[in-house]
Amino acid sequence: MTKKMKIELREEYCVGCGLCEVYCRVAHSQSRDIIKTFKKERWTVEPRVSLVIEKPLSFPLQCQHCEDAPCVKACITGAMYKNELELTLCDEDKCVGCFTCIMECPFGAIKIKENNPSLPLKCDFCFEADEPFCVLHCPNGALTLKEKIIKNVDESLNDSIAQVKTEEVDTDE
Amino acid sequence: MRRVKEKYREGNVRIPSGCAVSGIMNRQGKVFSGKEIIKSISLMRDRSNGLGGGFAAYGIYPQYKDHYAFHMLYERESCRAKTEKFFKDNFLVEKAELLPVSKVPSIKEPPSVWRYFLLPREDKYEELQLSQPGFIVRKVMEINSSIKGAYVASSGKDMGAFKGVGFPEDIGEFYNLEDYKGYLWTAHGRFPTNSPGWWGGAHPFTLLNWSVVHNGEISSYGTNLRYLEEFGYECTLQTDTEAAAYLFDLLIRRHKLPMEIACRVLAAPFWEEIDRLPEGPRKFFKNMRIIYGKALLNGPFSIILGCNEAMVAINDRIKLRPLVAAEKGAMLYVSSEEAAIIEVCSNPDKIWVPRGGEPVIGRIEEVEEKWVSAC
Amino acid sequence: MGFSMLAPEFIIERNRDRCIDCRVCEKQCSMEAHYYDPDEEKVYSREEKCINCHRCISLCPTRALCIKENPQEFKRNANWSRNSIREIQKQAQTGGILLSGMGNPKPFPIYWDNILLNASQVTNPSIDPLREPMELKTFLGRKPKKLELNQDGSLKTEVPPQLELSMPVMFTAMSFGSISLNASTALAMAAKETDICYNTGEGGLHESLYSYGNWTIIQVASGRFGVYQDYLEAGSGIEIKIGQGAKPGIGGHLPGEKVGEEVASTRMIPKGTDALSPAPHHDIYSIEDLRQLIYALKESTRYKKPVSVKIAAVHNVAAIASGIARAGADIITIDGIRGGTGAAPTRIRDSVGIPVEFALAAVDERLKEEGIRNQVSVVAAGSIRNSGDIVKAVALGADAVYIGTAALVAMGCHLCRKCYTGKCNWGIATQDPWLTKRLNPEIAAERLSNLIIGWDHEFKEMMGGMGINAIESLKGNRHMLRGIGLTNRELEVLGIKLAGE
Amino acid sequence: MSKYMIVGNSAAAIGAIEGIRTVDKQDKITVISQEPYLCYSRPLISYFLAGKISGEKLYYRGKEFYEKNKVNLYLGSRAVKVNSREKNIELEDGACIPYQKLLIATGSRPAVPPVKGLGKDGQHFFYSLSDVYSLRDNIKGRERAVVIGGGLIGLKAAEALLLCGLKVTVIERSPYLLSSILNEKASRLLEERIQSSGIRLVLGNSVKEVIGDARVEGVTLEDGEEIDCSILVLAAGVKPNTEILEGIDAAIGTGIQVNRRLETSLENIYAAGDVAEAETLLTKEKKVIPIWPSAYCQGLVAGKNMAGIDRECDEEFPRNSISFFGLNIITAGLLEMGDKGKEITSIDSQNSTYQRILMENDRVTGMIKIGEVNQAGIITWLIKNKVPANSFKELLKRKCFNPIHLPLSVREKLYREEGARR
Repeated sequence: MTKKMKIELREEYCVGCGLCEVYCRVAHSQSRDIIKTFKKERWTVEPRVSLVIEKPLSFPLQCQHCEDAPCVKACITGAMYKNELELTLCDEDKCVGCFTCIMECPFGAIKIKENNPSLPLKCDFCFEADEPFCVLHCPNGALTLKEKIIKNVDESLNDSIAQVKTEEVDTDE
Repeated sequence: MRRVKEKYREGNVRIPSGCAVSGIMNRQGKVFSGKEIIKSISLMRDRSNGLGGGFAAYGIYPQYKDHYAFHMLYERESCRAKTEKFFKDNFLVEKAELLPVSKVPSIKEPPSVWRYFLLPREDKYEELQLSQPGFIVRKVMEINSSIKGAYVASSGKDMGAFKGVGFPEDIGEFYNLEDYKGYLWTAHGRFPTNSPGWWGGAHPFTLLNWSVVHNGEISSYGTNLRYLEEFGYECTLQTDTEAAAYLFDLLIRRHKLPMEIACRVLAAPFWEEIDRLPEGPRKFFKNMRIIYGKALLNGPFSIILGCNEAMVAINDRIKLRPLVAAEKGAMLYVSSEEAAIIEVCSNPDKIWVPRGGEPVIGRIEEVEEKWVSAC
Repeated sequence: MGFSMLAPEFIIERNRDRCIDCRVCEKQCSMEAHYYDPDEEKVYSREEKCINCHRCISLCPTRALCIKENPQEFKRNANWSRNSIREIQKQAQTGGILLSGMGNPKPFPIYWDNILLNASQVTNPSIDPLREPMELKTFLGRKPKKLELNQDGSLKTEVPPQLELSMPVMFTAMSFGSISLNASTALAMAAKETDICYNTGEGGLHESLYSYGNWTIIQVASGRFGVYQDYLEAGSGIEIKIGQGAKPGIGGHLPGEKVGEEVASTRMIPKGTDALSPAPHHDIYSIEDLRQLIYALKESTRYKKPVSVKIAAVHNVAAIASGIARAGADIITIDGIRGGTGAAPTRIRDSVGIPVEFALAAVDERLKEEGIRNQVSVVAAGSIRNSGDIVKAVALGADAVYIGTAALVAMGCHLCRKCYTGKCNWGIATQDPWLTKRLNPEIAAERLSNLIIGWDHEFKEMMGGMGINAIESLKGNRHMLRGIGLTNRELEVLGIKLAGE
Repeated sequence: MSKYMIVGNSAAAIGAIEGIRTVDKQDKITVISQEPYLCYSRPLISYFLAGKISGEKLYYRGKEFYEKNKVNLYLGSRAVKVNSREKNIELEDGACIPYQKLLIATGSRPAVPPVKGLGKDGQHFFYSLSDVYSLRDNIKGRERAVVIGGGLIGLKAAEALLLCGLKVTVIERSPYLLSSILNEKASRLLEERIQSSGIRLVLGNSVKEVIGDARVEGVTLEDGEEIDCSILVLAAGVKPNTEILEGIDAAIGTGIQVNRRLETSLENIYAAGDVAEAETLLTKEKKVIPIWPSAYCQGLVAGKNMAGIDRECDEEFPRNSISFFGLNIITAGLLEMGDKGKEITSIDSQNSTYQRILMENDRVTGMIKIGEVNQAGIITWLIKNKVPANSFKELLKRKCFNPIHLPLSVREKLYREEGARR
């Protein structure tokens, strides 16, 4: 992934199928194979997106990688940081599990890891892959990839260089 | 001539054919011998296969200018008797005579060819509430469809069609065309896929003063046919030429459209071209195509239409058949090949290849623009 | 009484090696045919609820599911087929009218498949659509008999308003109410995208779709649902629905549950009430009544819109069509027996009406004989499944065709024929918000446009092959058709020769 | 001579540096820090003492942070006075350094409780890294410790000492623990968890006197009870270090009073973090809110204003996220409710979770979540943005209340604004 991207949610098209959760597990599993992920690694890998359903509403709750991320500002150890593509990531070595980030995240997109309760679990945008697995496998276009527009030139977080203004482009990858 | 079973005779099956066409006209109306046209069409010998040839000549019967000159082909003596009785019932027969023909080795068992100069009986056509041309068209169709073995080769005024099964130059010789003098000649050499079985199907196809020679195959024949049937035309011969001729008749004589517009209907401009036109012409051509959609001749063709006042040559919209035109003083030449024009006019003033869908129209000069009907 | 003689129609095979118990199928099945057992932590199936709509099969990430017709066989009986027995069991259990959706599935011969197309060889060249212009532009409406010019050569004849289509296809009448708003929006968007028209059906026009007016044909049916002045002026054409191919002679029935907030306000009927459109228009009991309605509609829209009349293909269709043309209709739509429907009594759907191929040939012939064929447009409908069917329909005399089932399948319908339940798993024939959002109009519109564009290219290839570069030259061009496997009488009625002739 | 001068080197200072550098990449920044360490994350000292994290992990922004941001750092030098007229600050050793823009981020210091017999060996504060270093050396071979103060710092200290193997007793004046942020019912759950870990809690009592002559040997409580111990940790509240601005008539309440642009009453002098007193979100009164996130945010905004662009900091409100022995606690907003307030509580005793939400005239004003803290941030957002919550009041009872329970318009506002708010 080279460009600064954002996942856009269109809740009116989420059918509540849960494939985003299924493929999020696959993306973060060792085997990256869907059957092995569920049959062998079922309890070691957790989905970083959580589907919330209140019929007829449903949509995946996931980190929005906010530009002015409250969690990054509030993190007492500096573990929650922004990488060069403006993605909010958690350095699990630095994190002590104080969960100030959970206190601050307005989307409730950070949860406590079930199999390691002193670490938070949040969407990492599958930043090693070309495209987040949840976007790739959403069957109804509820999750799409959009190029991120950087509004203000002068103010972005932790000493990243000034960005040029880019137009919002719908890249249907 | 080859024996052809009844069910394969032209008229019962459609016989596609490639052909050669040629046309020469003197725009001042000065007559010239048929020798020229024969010379021109004979050059394109390998465009035909000896199964069809024919000519149309205008201005050949000045002395009977106001009579309808019927050229009749009879396969049997009995057909002549029936036809002549039919003529007595419906016409005043001015003159009836054998057409002067001569023996040509390649022309085998020709039908007997007669010529009549007729005037429709006034009581007859008023009774049917028809105009004179309407009456003639109705009567010709009756003869062709009801009197077996009799075929009206042409029925116009001061014009005639000379056609049969054979190479065009042999047919020309058979009908002694050198002896005729006309100001407008068209010729046709046919390459039908199978033998027509009789002379009626050969070109040119005539209706009143219209004569049409056609090289090509009209893919839209099925549509044009049903469209013509709505207006009462009966396509007995199932040939493209017949359909083209009837369409000209419908558009020009009955719907009174100017020649250019009629040609535009048969080879309509593409929607892309229409969209690029300014407002007025765009609306005109759009509505023209809406009304006359089914009159569009689709598929490859180059057609030469003859009538007393003009000669028109037209190609299909994407020019899938050859057509060349040339001018030398008052003379206008159109043909399938440039060579066939150079053969009879070594250094024309102007020679050009008309674009697809754009008609070449040569008119007799003193006839002013306003005329409409072919009668 | 829990007992039912009806064995499950389908069996669900779950390949345990592939099933990862991710519960996607459970979440997606609106019939609740899958359920999760928390103790076993496994997903199981209730086969009696399965209607084989393929929703679970399509969304299962590991393709672990396969649905088969229940191999349970009755003792072989040529007279009593499995279906006839089950229908009696159902009716004996419910005492109601057997309802079903979509088109008639009976194995009647499909005449499209018995008609072959021509191609140019040697005597004339086929035209390559990649290099030469290929014109499919179609105008539907009344056409003057001839063109008249003023003295100065300018146009004198006034051509009545026409429906201009980029190609001879339109989306047929599927009312908002029987299909979801998302589906109607998708049809509207696709019609605009490909510059053809879609028909609103008898459910009125939802206010969000008024902007698609240029690509809309609004329908006036016997129920007059949602018909008022702005509605009449909204579309670019008006269609009077007399009949529908799947259910000739009877009206429409939209069950009350499907009449939610939006449907009720669009149809101007109280929420939750059954929307019954009566069998005949109660103001059209004869042909002259139809003329009155046609001219009433024309007057109210100041003669700016072509008026179409849609009839089911019945035995006397040729005479009826001729009468309709003489009554002032500009377009005649003929809907064949295999046409689809949201809900219709099974008996009527399976046995009333005639195939559209015959109806179309007969109407085209009769109108030609009457000398008025070129003055009106004829539209064929009733199971047009591919671009080949369209070419054959146009060659038989149609000016354009309506597609319904094909459009639904493009949007995701899997022909499970349970539209009347209102629980369509693909979000098409339902008003339940939990289900309607499964149809993303943008995706559905793109799929519809792809279908139309695909057919457009195929149509041009076939037409070019025949040496024709404008659709006008294909209309009624029966010389381009040959029959195969048909009796002489069938060929005669269709007006085409046998292959080889 | 650098344009920017910052006294203090903790969250607010780092925020200010980053705030300045987003606007002004060039001008030099000088930081005067009393403590000899690079900026470390203060709440981590208990994890450090308990050996859960190494010294390396303490650093908040890593070693190369200061070079990269062109900061010259004076460690271990205390600023004593600000001469606002001469526009320079005076260090302990008498040196005077001029400034153009000055930020006071001196934070706070532990308060000394009113107890007799203080100042003996074995008595420690638990506030700075040096406190922890001296405490770590001192507890070798000790078994019993007493912590005065059952607040956040006191309990964290107790937890760390326990993990170091000592027997720990916590003395808390108020009848229940963390009384500043928890109500009694929630506090009981915490009490149960702490006692089960082995720490002895003495509530509603306080230390009267420290026993022992040179070394601490024990304490006597108000009710006369004696507890012997060799380590005494004082964690009875903190006090803002406002001395530096005293005497030059700056507006000082409990902390240095600042407006929303973090400007003090003196020109070109700003204040941020635990030392600053600003108008709070919910009660509008001026208060010090000594929490890490608001210190950083105030520093960030102060930095931007110092660098010349005009920014206003959101009004802060108390909120904490802390966990003891695996029991996660998140609180936000007010503890008490006015007369028109309503309380929505939901208890799931089976897996010991407790949630209480305060509502006042249709706005959420307070939250306590114990045990199950997932998606607590949504309530924080409701409080911060004073979202009218009448229409989804009943849903607030839900354990995992999340954006789907919000009305569509509110949810759209959340996703549209929060995702890319500046």
